[in-house]
Parts: sequence; structure tokens; C-alpha cells
Amino acid sequence: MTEKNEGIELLTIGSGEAFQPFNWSVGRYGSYFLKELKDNKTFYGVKCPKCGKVYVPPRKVCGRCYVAMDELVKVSDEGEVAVCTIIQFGFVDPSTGYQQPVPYGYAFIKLDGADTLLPFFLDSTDPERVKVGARVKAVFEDKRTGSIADIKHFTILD
Amino acid sequence: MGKKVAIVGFGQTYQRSSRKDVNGVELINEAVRAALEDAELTINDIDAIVIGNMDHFEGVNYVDCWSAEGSGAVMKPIFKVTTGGTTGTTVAMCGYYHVASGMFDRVLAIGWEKNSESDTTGAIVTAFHPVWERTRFGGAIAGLAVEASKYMHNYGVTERDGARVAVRERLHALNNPYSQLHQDWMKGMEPEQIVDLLVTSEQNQMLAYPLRMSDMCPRTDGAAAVVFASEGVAEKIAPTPAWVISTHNRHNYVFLGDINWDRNDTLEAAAKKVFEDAGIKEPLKEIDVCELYLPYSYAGLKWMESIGFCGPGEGPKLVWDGVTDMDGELPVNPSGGVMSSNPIGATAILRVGEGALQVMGKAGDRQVPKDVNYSLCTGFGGCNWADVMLLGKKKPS
Amino acid sequence: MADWLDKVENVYFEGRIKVPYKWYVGEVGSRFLVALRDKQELWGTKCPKCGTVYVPPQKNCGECFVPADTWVQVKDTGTLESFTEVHYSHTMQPESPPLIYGLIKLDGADGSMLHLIKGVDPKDLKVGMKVKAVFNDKREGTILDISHFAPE
Amino acid sequence: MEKVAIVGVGQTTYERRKEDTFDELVFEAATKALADAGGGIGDIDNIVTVSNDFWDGRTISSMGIQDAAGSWDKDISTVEGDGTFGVLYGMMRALSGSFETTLVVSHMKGSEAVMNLITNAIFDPIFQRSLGIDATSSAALQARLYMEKIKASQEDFALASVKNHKNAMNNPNAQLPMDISVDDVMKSKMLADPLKMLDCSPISDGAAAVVIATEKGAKRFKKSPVWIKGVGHVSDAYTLGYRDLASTRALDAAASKAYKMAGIKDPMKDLDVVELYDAYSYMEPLWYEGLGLAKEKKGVELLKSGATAMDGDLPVNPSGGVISAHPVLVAGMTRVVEGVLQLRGEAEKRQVKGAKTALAHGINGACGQSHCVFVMGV
Repeated sequence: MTEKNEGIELLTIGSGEAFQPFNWSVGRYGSYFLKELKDNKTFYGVKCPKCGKVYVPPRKVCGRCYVAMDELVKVSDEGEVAVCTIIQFGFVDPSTGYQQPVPYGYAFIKLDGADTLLPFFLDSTDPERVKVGARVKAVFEDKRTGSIADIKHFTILD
Repeated sequence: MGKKVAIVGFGQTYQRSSRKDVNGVELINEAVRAALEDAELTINDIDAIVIGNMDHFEGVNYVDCWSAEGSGAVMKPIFKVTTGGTTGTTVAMCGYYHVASGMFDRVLAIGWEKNSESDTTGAIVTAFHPVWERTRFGGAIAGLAVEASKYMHNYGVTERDGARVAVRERLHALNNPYSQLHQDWMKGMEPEQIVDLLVTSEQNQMLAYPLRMSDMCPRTDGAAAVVFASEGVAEKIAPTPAWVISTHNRHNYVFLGDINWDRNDTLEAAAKKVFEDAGIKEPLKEIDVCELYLPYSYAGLKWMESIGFCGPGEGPKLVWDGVTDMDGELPVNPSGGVMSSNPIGATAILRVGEGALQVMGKAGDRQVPKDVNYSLCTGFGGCNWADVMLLGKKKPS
Repeated sequence: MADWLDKVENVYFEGRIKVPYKWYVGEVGSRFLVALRDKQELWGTKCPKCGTVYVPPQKNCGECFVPADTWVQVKDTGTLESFTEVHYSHTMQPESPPLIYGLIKLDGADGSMLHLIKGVDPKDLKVGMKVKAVFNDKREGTILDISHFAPE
Repeated sequence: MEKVAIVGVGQTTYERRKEDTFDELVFEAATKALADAGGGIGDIDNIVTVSNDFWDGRTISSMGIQDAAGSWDKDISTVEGDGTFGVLYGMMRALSGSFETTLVVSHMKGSEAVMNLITNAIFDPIFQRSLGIDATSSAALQARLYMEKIKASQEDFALASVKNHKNAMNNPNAQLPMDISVDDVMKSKMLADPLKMLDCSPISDGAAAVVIATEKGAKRFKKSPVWIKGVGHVSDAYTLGYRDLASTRALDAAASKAYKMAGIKDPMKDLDVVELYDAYSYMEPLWYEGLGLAKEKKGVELLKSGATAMDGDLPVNPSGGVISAHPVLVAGMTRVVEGVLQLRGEAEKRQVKGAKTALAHGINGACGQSHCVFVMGV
């Protein structure tokens, strides 16, 4: 690709199809969560022994208390929209290098029993219903592979 | 027990949507030369350098090494610090700590980014957890849109309130020759009139409700450099050095789902620490000017509350009353702010540099029409992370 | 440690970062690549202070911190300063291994240029040997417009 | 300069592949360092983390580890570079008057990325990257230049690998403890001529942490302090081909500064133990020259003399060095940690008897462009 700037041709070098592959460890906390999602369509969190906060998905460390956690807690597949929006602008999906399909509803969901929010996409067929406080429920894929994408989306209940 | 530190020089490139005429190293070099010229120093006077940006915007690993020929780091101490959007203030703080430690007397802190070289949102999305967050997360715009909608929900704030902030930033930018956005059509118009246009214009694309194009920062190629110097040295370099009174940050959150969307509590906590250090009790009265990292319009409302300039939900009144305009009691972002230029790794150090110019009385057409004893600078990024630096005319005791 | 932690089988997540980049070469670098592409010529910049000739060009002399603003043409022949034959294979390589990298000090330049070496039995490679640029027929304004360097 | 100390150190074992996530590794190293110091997170005034966005496959790589680093409601920053630079920044912050203690923690999971691709991205995207150069092939170019300059052989370099892998047998954290011969190195798979598999450091996972304190801050902890006596960091030029790869001028400058601060006149005599960054075998004799342990061109001579062996005058890399475990970014901090253990007499089977002064060395960038040198003492 070239452009002219006051008579000087200005070149660019492209990265083409280059990418960096990664093989991230999900860790035992996350692996447990994904397995339960896949096998039982169940959400699990982990509870801090000190402050009692329930983290979903589970992780090892409660940052506030700086202690390791290991008590698993089952939480609901239903919850409430804490914050939300509808994404309408186009951008590149950095995992594929191609444009993301838009629009779509996007929310941070407080599952019943959890103290943290789960960011996910929302069925936004009716954008009017995408609002703070809406009750939502997880809809699962029929064929689940053990990834977060086993959740198809959250659907608005009320 | 730590040396007192002042800013004695600041340089920046013109902030532009794309700098096709220079590569990254050459862009950095422009800012370094400008900062040295401003401080009337040569590269030989510089004891150490610190640099920062975000790797995945340009796809360059080990930027401190890669840029050495441009930054002036050949045969000098240099390392890189980076924390996402807060990188610029992180770099500035690092420059500050270099000098405060007593180990270096004159330190150059550089922030830069060439956002034109990649898809900004695509690269920002890689900042989030690959397993839990990255799938279809809409980057900074999505995060800010949910914050804005919650703020509107909580306090009955309107799109017009947000637009009023955007108008202030763009009007201020008209005074800043370095700013990327110069929306000349706004010249001579009343803020209300522009607000009306922005919230009704069909050309003003909705990105993610409630954020329209005019509510967001642009993407920018640019670099900025600040020279920090120690007490005893600083006074000899600059007639009015901008002393670092205090600086603190809070980067508490790890996942987006951990964030308290009702309060910007990291900014609250960092600002509180800084005000404690400085003995500031009434920020609105005592701070003379702000250069705040406001990446989008609603931040100019809600985050004013977080800093303590007004109570919860009172941000819109403060802004509509003109308090934060150039001639107001507390001018905010005389430079035009992040919403007028946003070279991400440089954005927060631009706040520090612009804040220093106000203290030094060197801000030209964008100098606020009042005496500046304190200027407050902030950085925002990561997972609702906040950096705060307070600059002042009087050397701290 | 809780019981479940011992039992759970750790899973891995395969992913990638594929942000497409376009790097702006800038005026100085573009001038070099255009000459390479259009005229098969090699140009460098010279520092007015230390006299170092940089090929590919540098806009700023890192040693003296002054603009290296004089253009100088150098030859397409040079001396091999160092080399290595790489045997492993990765996707970033322009062609399949084994491939040979050389640091080539072009006649008229003061440092070396990194490029590929071909047309020589690896056993015969020697530091100090003379090599010459071989250009690609199809040139697109990149460093790969030079196909490789070969013994003169 | 006010006195500043390291009062706690922690490290994980180093392995080819660990299941633990970034935050779990950071938590392990950080809590070990705190426990070692005899304190808790409440004794820490501020945090510095060390990570790299390319290696982690994550922009703002520090975001995933804030909780594990103990940064809640504390000042924090992130260095992207070798762990020694993180220690340096942690030290600056402790000396600034704003804080009395800093926890510095660094992590790496080399197993999750592809080293050659990650290090290819170190190279200039306009003129060099598309040629496919990476850390190992560029190091091979440096190795050859050094060989030519000092008329060394591949067997000479192999001696460093043999020595360090053997030392690693005394280090329970090392990844590659091995009793090998020069012949084994010579027969190992050729990667990038003249570098063979056993001339190269492995891909590693692991984390390390240190607790830094001012003289006053050190009183919060039970452990007796190891003092930072001197530090220096300097970068050479970047451009491959325009930096003299067989010259150690940047390391010379960094070490000279550290020695001056520490009052070291003859490093060979005044130092008791050295932990240096031997990412490749040839780097050890090359860095000897830069550190002033050997005169220019005499690095291999020193290596061959046996003076840097475990039973020599100045043991270098008793831990087994970077060639025995290379968690990038962590590795330099590991050198600091090992130095501290030596000075406390806690290095167990790898202990250098009576060590009073130790040197730790880290590098950034291709072919050791940028160096950081610490001199520590009790």
C-alpha cells in the first residue's frame, strides 16, 4: 500500500496473516467451572473464607483479603442485569483478525448467589428490554465442548 | 528520605489521526527533541529514560530496546513501564520515582502510541482475559457504555448532560494547536446550541448506547515526553518548575465483573490519598485547573464526583454551570483532553505535561485566565484503574 | 488443599492474537525501499557528526543524537560479518529451513544489514567473504525485494 | 543514597510446563517472599509487578495478577522487562520517601506462547522482522562474532553449559539439572549454527518475588536484611548490524556504575559469587568481560581456568544459571533471589562458603542489548 506525501511515496508494511498462537492454562479453578457448565449446565463460584464474597467464575485469590480460596459454591443460572449496552460499532475480533458481527446486547450479570458479575452477551431481539435490573437466565448450547461458549447467551425473563 | 521532584520540560508531537511520514521510533524522537528543547537541555544532560506504550497497538515487543536510537537511550539507563490506559501516568510516576529516589537528577519520561497501525478496539480487547472475557467483549467503548448507562439510570442523567462535556472538551481543543480534533464549526456557538445538534444529529453515530461518536475519544498517533528534575537542579533549569506534590494510584480490579459500576472507587481512593498528602480539604476551591483522563463524555460528570469536586449525581450541574469551562472556577482540560487527542500510551502523560504547562504558565492560548497554584492530572485505564498526580507551583515542604 | 482441587483435570485454552498491523515506514525508510524497488539501488543516511553511514537508513543517529540527513548510495556488494544456518522451523520464517542469515556490511556502509544468504554450501561460509545482493524480479517495496545475498 | 535492603525472597520451581495460571504463580512466589521475610501483605506499602504483554498473550498483562500480587488498595506499577529492572524500580520507589517497603513479583509461562514468534516481534517490523529472525538466530550471529573476535571454539562455549547444568544438580528449583560433557553439548541438535540445543536455555514457567525495604522499613520484618550496595543499568543501541554484538560496552557501563556505588575495585577479588544471565552458553564468557571479571577477549580463558566453577575463586551461577531454567522476565529476578540466598547462607547444596558480596545480572532485548547489575552484601 502506498500513499503520496508532497511527492514522496509513503510505504506501509503489513503483518499479513501473521498471528501469535497461545495455549493458555485455564487452571484448576476455571477447569472445574467449565466442566460443570458442560456436564451439568451448572454455575460454580468460590467463596472467600475471610470476607465470604463469592467469585464467579472461581479463582484462587481473594484480592481484598489476600487469602487463597477453595470452598466451591453452586450459584444460580438466573440473575439480574447489573449494567448493559448494545454494541453497534464494528471492530476487529483479535482472535480471528476479522470484523465482529454487530449489533449485539452485552451485559454484566449478577447471578443469584454470586458477588461478582459475569460479562456475557444478551439475547437482544427486543432492545427495549435490555436494561438495568432485567431478570435473565442462561441458555446453553446443546452440544457443549467445555468452554465459556457453552453458554449460548442470556435471555431476558421479564 | 526522598528528594523533591519537579517537571522542568515538556514536549509533544502534533497529535494526528495518522502519522504516515514517520515510523514509531521517529515519532518518539520528535517528542524527545521537543521536551529537551523546552527544558533547554541536550540528551547528554539526561541521566535516565523511562518509556511506555501498549505492545499490541503496534505489535512491537521490548519497546524500550527497539526505540533506543530515537529516545536517546543509546548507552543510557532505560526501562519500560506499562499498565494500559494509565501507561502515560505510570511513565510519569516512574520518572518521578527515578528522581525522588535520589539516584538520578534529570530523567526523561516518554509515552507514545501509533494507534493508526492497528485496530484500536481489537487490540484493546486483548487486554481482557482470554478464557472469560475476550469473547465478543467490545473493548473500552463497551466498558464505558455500561458505566454511562448505569450512571444515567442511578441519577436520571441525560444524553444532553454527556454531550455538554463533549462540547467543553472540543471547544477547549480549539485553543490547542497540538490537538487532533479542531471542530471549527463549533466556533462562536453557544454550548447549548451545540449540545442540541449533537444529540439529534443522525450523522452522530450511536456506537453503544448511550455513547455516540461525539461522546468518545478519537484514535491518535502521537508521543509526549516530560523532563523530571531534582530539587536544586530543577530550579536552575526552569524559572517556574512544576513540583510534584503527590502521586498515587489504585489498580484494584482484575476482572471487569469485579468492578463497582456505581462508583469509580479507584479514582476516589487515589485522589483521596493525594489530597491527604497535600492537605487539600476542599478540592473544588483549592485546585486551580485539571487535566483529567476523561476518555468519554460521561466521565466528565461521574468522575468529577469521584475526585470529590461535587457530590454524587451533581456532576451535570457543575458542568452546565460553566464551572469547568475555561473561564470557570475550575477549568477542566484546557488542552481539549483525551476526547480531542488520544495516543493511548501518551494520553496520560499528556495530562501531566499539560498540567505542568499550566503551573509553569507556558500553556499559550490554552493557559487558564487565573493564577495556578495546583493542577490535578489523572490517568485511567485497565480495569477501572486510576492514577493521580498533583502538581504545584510551591515546592512541597 | 481441598479435595476437588486434587481431582480436577486442568484444561487448556487454545487461542491466538491476530491483530492485523500496518506499519508506516515513514519518509526516510520509504525513500530507501522505493529505490530498492524501482532502481535496485541501496541508499543510506550519513550522520553529519560521526560520519556513520546507516543502511537501511536511520533518520536519527542514535550514537550522536543528531539527524542523519545526508543520503549516500552504497554498493550492492559487501562483506559477510557473521552468519548462522537455522535448522528449526517456525511460521514467521519467509521460507522453509534450513535458511542462512547473514550480517552483511555493504561496501560504503559502516554497519551491517541483516538478510538471507543463498547460493553457497553452508560448509563454505566464512566471515569476511564477499557477497552481492540478488534482487527479486517482482518487487513490492519491502526488504524482501532483495531475494538474498550470494557469493560474488 | 539511603540504605535499602532485600528482606524477603520467594520463587517457584521452574518447569517446562506448569498447570498454575499466571495469578496462581504470582501468589505462590509473593506469599513465599512475604513468609520468608517474616511479614504479611499488610507490611507492604507498594507493589511492582513484572510481566510482558507479548509473552502472556495479553495487553495489560499485569491486569490478571493484581489480586495475586496483593495490590488491593495499594500503589502499584508494572515493569515490562527483565525482573532485575523490576527490582530496580521497586528499590527506587522504596527510596523515594513515599514508601518504606515494596513487593516486586515477576511471572512467566513460556510454555503458553511460541518463543520464536514472540522474540521475532522484538525485531524491527520494517526491515528485519519479515526475514524471520528471532532470539536464537540473532544470538547465533552474536556467538559467531564473539568466536571470531576471540578465536574461541564451540567446545569452549560448551564448557559454560557443562558447568552450569552440573551446578543445577544442587538446585531443587532448576529445570535442567544435568551431568553432561562437552561432547554431549557438541552432539546435541544443531539449532542455529553455532548454537546447539545444549547451548541454549530452555522454555520455562515460573515466578519469583522479592521484598525490598528501606532501613526503617526493614524493621517490620524478622529476616535480617541483605543490602543493595550498588546498581547500574544501561542500554546499548538497538539496530542489529549497527550494534557491535561482540562488544560489552553497555554491560561495562552498568557494572562500573554498580561497582562504584558498592566500592568494588577488583570484582574478581571483591565479589564472592556471581549470578549472571546466560541465556546461551557463549553469553557467560562474554558477560565475564562486561562485568570486568576478565579483560576484553579473555572471557573464555577465565571459563577454562576453572575459577568460576563451584570450587573456584569466584563461582558463577551456582544455581545452574539461566541455561538451566529460563523463565523470561523472571530469570534476572531469580539471579537476585539466588544472590540473597547465598549471602544469607541459605543456598543449601549450592552454597558458596562465606559469601559476603554477590552480583546479580539481568538483560533485556535481543543479544543482551540492555543490562542491569546489582551488587548485594551483608
